[in-house]
Amino acid sequence: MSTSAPTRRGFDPIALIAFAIVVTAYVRAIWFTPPEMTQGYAQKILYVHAPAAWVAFLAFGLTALAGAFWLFLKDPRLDRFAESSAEVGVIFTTAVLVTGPLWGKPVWGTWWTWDARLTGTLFLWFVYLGYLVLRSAVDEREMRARYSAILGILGALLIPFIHLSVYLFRTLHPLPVVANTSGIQMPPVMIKTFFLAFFAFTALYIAFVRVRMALATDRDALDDAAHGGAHAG
Amino acid sequence: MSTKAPGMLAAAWLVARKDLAIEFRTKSAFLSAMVFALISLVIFFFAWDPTAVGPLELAPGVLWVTFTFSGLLGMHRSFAVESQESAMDALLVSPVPRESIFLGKALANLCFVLGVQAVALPAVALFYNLPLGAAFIPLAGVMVLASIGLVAIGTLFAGMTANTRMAELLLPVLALPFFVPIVIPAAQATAGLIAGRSLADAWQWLRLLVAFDLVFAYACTFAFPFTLDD
Amino acid sequence: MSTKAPGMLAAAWLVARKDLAIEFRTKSAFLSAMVFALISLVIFFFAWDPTAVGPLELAPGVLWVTFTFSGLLGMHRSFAVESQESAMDALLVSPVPRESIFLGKALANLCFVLGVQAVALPAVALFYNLPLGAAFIPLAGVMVLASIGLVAIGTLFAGMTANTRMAELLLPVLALPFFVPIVIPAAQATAGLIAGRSLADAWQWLRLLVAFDLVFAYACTFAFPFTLDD
Amino acid sequence: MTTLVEATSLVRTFGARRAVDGLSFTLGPGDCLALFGPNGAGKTTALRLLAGLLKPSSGSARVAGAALPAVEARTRVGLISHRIMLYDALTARENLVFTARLYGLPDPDAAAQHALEALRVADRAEVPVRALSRGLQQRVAIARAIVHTPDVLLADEPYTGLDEQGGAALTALLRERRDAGAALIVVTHHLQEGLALATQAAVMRAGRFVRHEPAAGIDLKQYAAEYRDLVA
Amino acid sequence: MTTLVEATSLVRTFGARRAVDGLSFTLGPGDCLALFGPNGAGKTTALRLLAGLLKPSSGSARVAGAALPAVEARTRVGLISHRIMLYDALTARENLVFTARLYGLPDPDAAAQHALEALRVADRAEVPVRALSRGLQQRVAIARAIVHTPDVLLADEPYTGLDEQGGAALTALLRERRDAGAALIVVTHHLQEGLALATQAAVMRAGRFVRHEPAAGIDLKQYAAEYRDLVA
Ligand code: HEM
Ligand SMILES: Nc1ncnc2c1ncn2[C@@H]1O[C@H](COP(=O)(O)OP(=O)(O)OP(=O)(O)O)[C@@H](O)[C@H]1O
Ligand SMILES: Nc1ncnc2c1ncn2[C@@H]1O[C@H](COP(=O)(O)OP(=O)(O)OP(=O)(O)O)[C@@H](O)[C@H]1O
Ligand SMILES: [Mg+2]
Ligand SMILES: [Mg+2]
Repeated sequence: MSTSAPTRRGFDPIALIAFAIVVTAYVRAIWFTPPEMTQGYAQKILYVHAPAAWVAFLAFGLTALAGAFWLFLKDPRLDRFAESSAEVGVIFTTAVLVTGPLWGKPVWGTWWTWDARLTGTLFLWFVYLGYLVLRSAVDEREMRARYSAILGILGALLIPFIHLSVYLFRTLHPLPVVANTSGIQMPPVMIKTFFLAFFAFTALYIAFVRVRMALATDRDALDDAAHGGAHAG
Repeated sequence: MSTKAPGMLAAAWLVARKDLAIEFRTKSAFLSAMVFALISLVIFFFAWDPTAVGPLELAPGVLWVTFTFSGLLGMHRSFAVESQESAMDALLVSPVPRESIFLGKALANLCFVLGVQAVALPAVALFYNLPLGAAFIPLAGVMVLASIGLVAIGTLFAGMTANTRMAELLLPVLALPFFVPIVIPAAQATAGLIAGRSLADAWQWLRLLVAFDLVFAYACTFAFPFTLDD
Repeated sequence: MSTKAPGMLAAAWLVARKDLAIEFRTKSAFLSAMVFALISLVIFFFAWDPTAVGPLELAPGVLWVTFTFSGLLGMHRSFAVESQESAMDALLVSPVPRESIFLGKALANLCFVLGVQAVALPAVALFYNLPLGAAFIPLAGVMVLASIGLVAIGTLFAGMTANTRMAELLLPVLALPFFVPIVIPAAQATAGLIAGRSLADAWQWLRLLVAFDLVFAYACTFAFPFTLDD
Repeated sequence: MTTLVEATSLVRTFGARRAVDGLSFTLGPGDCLALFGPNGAGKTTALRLLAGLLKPSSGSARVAGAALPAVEARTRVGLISHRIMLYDALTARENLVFTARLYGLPDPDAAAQHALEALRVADRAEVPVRALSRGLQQRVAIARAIVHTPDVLLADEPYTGLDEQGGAALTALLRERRDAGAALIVVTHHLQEGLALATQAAVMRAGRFVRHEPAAGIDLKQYAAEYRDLVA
Repeated sequence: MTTLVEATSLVRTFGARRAVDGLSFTLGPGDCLALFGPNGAGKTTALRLLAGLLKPSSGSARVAGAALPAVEARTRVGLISHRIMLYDALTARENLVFTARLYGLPDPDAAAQHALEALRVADRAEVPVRALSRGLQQRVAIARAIVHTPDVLLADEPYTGLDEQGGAALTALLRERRDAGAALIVVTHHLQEGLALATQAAVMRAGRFVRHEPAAGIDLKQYAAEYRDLVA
């Protein structure tokens, strides 16, 4: 097994760097990027909202990929990566689901609307919450890895279907309250800030996953030591 | 002894028959599924204010939510029955291909789900005063298409969760998000059909169902053996 | 050894604590109950045609049907956990009064049901754009009152069906008819409250709930020992 | 009190099958009944009747002076059954502490620890029961049954799955209980195992005692031969 | 073919616990290995590995010339485990006929009847398994395991719950299988029971064989004494 004794604590250098980039991005977003004309300061949420969504997709994609590889390589590190990535993805999705309504209330006048993209995000969140619940419900380590690999892969297969069905659902009966979400034309300053925010979130993702993986490694090692593997497999 | 283990489909058929035999051992297992579906319908009926919401709007939703939940019950049972005295181990040591176990269980579950639907549909028509008539045959098609998807996903996850401590809770948590792309098209197609809209209208939904069935029937059959090898 | 068996309520508390401990052994049991409730809500939404049925009309029915089904799951679990290695026998040979087993289980189930409701209610408010505001406190009252009845009935029948082969199916069949007189007043009172009608308006429904609770909490507690002695 | 177990014309039917068919016997303090009999003789059913888990179809069972299922009787009975009767998601210690609390023991933790040590599973006590091997689970099941030091101990094939160490621990425990004045019933298929402890021996067949006598004078070889004829 | 069972450095870990820790041995036709060892030694885990129910963490198991879990191997293995592995809502006969079909036997009904008779439960074959006593259930479980006359029979404490008649039937059956050229592994805590049949004897402890030898020259008394020291 590739676990060692419980390891380093203290601050991960990559986390530090990621944190620095995030701070830079937000300083830029808040003070050096002009507010959007019609939405005003509410639009600043964009710099959290959109990159968080992007990172969440990335995280779930990598979870599925790691699961697929695990099925053939059986390397416990792959499973720990999948676990970490899924958890970070759920956190970022939660951020999207929180910032979205916060933004929506001033802009659309409603917290929530059953638009295809919103609903798709919600279901993605459900699928990966289920993934985390499944992980916590299986004690045996090998079985846990196997089950979650399968769920991760099926979840990836599911996404286009959810998108399609929700999309069809709405185009058939468009809701009057749905605002136009696609038509935000951005000036170049905003775009630069926007990309910096993306970069910052990606760095943050890497940092989170690293920390979370170290935690998983320690947990497995501790588990082995303390319970003689009773909780593991 | 020189014996020839049964082929994949023959073995699946054996497993399905055995499952149905257990199901019908007490003739009441199926009966209670139907009663469950019927009572759910009634609960739905009374939980809404019929003056505010017309029956024609309510019926498709009621139908599909009922099918979904009663289906989950049936699928949970299908593996719960194996794990009680570790009967699943006996299947696994036997020369039956893993895929056959999945297909057999799925087949039995399909019978179960379709059976419940066969009772629930006329009941809904009766309660909600739906004019089924011409829509009947296409509706049956929608139900079969949707059930295939429901059963493929449900059987796979029922197998996975059977060995966990919280099977009853975990199964719906895992399966329901996957049911959404089935329930939405199915309910929409149903609504269109009972509203007397044309079949062509339902077709875009059916296409989605067919695609889902194809992708997930294969994916689940292939995934099932991976859930087993301990 | 001169020991003093714990009293009825002390023993009930022991049983409830043990049940909750098993439930929370993996912190995820409760999480999955919540996720289950949330997904059900959304499934309901998509099974209906929202242009035809307004969210304000849909919400009370959705809420109560969700509570009913998730409650059933929790209650089924509460006895399923006992029957696996005949742990129930250990409870029965111990000096704990039969009523305590019932009360303990019911208490644990009540925690479970109320916990799920505490999450589902705000979620419904969000998704269906309900203006809860002032209705919140009276709504909580309706939920507690209805839950007591649901849990009393559900726990009794879960205990009765746990030893049958078809517990998962039989439980809803037996319990749902008894749930109807709880769900109707609860859904009606909820509809009134979120429509902003006065509390006095809900009172006639609440009275029914209170009466039901009193009758069935007693009846079930007393009936439970009779379901046991084999 | 002189009788701890008292069965009077105990009958239990399952449909047409009379699993227990008119059992009468008494046990006093320090009595240990070794109960033999072929598969399906009704031994398990008899013990479940005495533990109050089954209601007799007719006849009555009294334990420690009280008719079952009175609380006074149940406080003083312990049952080791075919099933382990444990929560397999909980650890051995959690199971035992819970049981000790149910019996209202003054110090549940100490009682649990004591029982675990008596069965030599204290070192595996922090593992969920499901992760234990069969023999270790059986040890925990026995520990659960004796954590409240019952005055009447009903043991249904308690040696099942135990290794030599576990078997010796169980024998010591049963002997200790018997010598402390408890009444025991030990069901087993091994005549020697049963007779080693017994003060009485009985053979059950088709729901009845076909032989019941003090164990003192029994010669194992001869008893074994006669037993074989009796149940054939 | 000369080897029917072949374990090569078999390892199975549960977390950090090495339940089976480097087992290597082979059995040929007519070999019967009596496997002893204390509770938690890893005997059950070893059998489950050989039956293909668990995947080894490392090492490999071959049965009847094929690596597990190949279908060719599974056709020829029979497993008697701690659990009865039966559908308790179905009758004994239904369980057996179903199993016989799974193995593709030409005449499932006859095979089922034959196995039921070998275990002397044919007269209780029409009752749902749940209504049988423990010993009768164990008989049906054994019948299930041998209905396809396996070439490799893995028996985990198969005598559990059996009365004298059942035990004798099982012994006769194991002997018949062994003499017909099958390879057997019999796990038991009773040295005598195990050695009566064995051509080899092994003692397992902490996942390894600490002793493994032909059974021919073994003196029971001496072996018992040495065993006690070995596992203490
Ligand atoms: C209420 C919950 C909301 C959710 C769940 C949500 C979800 C998402 C998701 C998943 C993305 C990434 C999609 C992609 O890159 O293709 C996204 C991007 C975006 N969202 Fe939201 N959103 C919500 C509310 C809002 C609101 C209220 C606005 C503003 C009116 C908004 C504006 C945007 C913009 C501008 C982007 C980035 C541009 C793009 O990629 O198309 N969102 N949102
Ligand atoms: N729940 C039940 N339903 C129907 N019959 C039953 C039930 N329980 C037991 N029996 C029958 O009652 C008889 C006695 O069963 P019991 O379990 O008491 O036997 P036993 O002496 O303990 O046998 P064993 O040595 O096999 O454990 C058996 O014939 C059995 O089939
Ligand atoms: N699923 C599991 N998870 C964790 N540990 C396990 C699991 N199964 C077995 N073990 C552990 O592996 C070890 C070997 O168990 P095994 O069941 O093989 O022992 P055994 O030799 O059959 O013992 P017994 O004589 O008690 O049946 C034990 O310490 C047990 O606790
Ligand atoms: Mg018995
Ligand atoms: Mg074992």
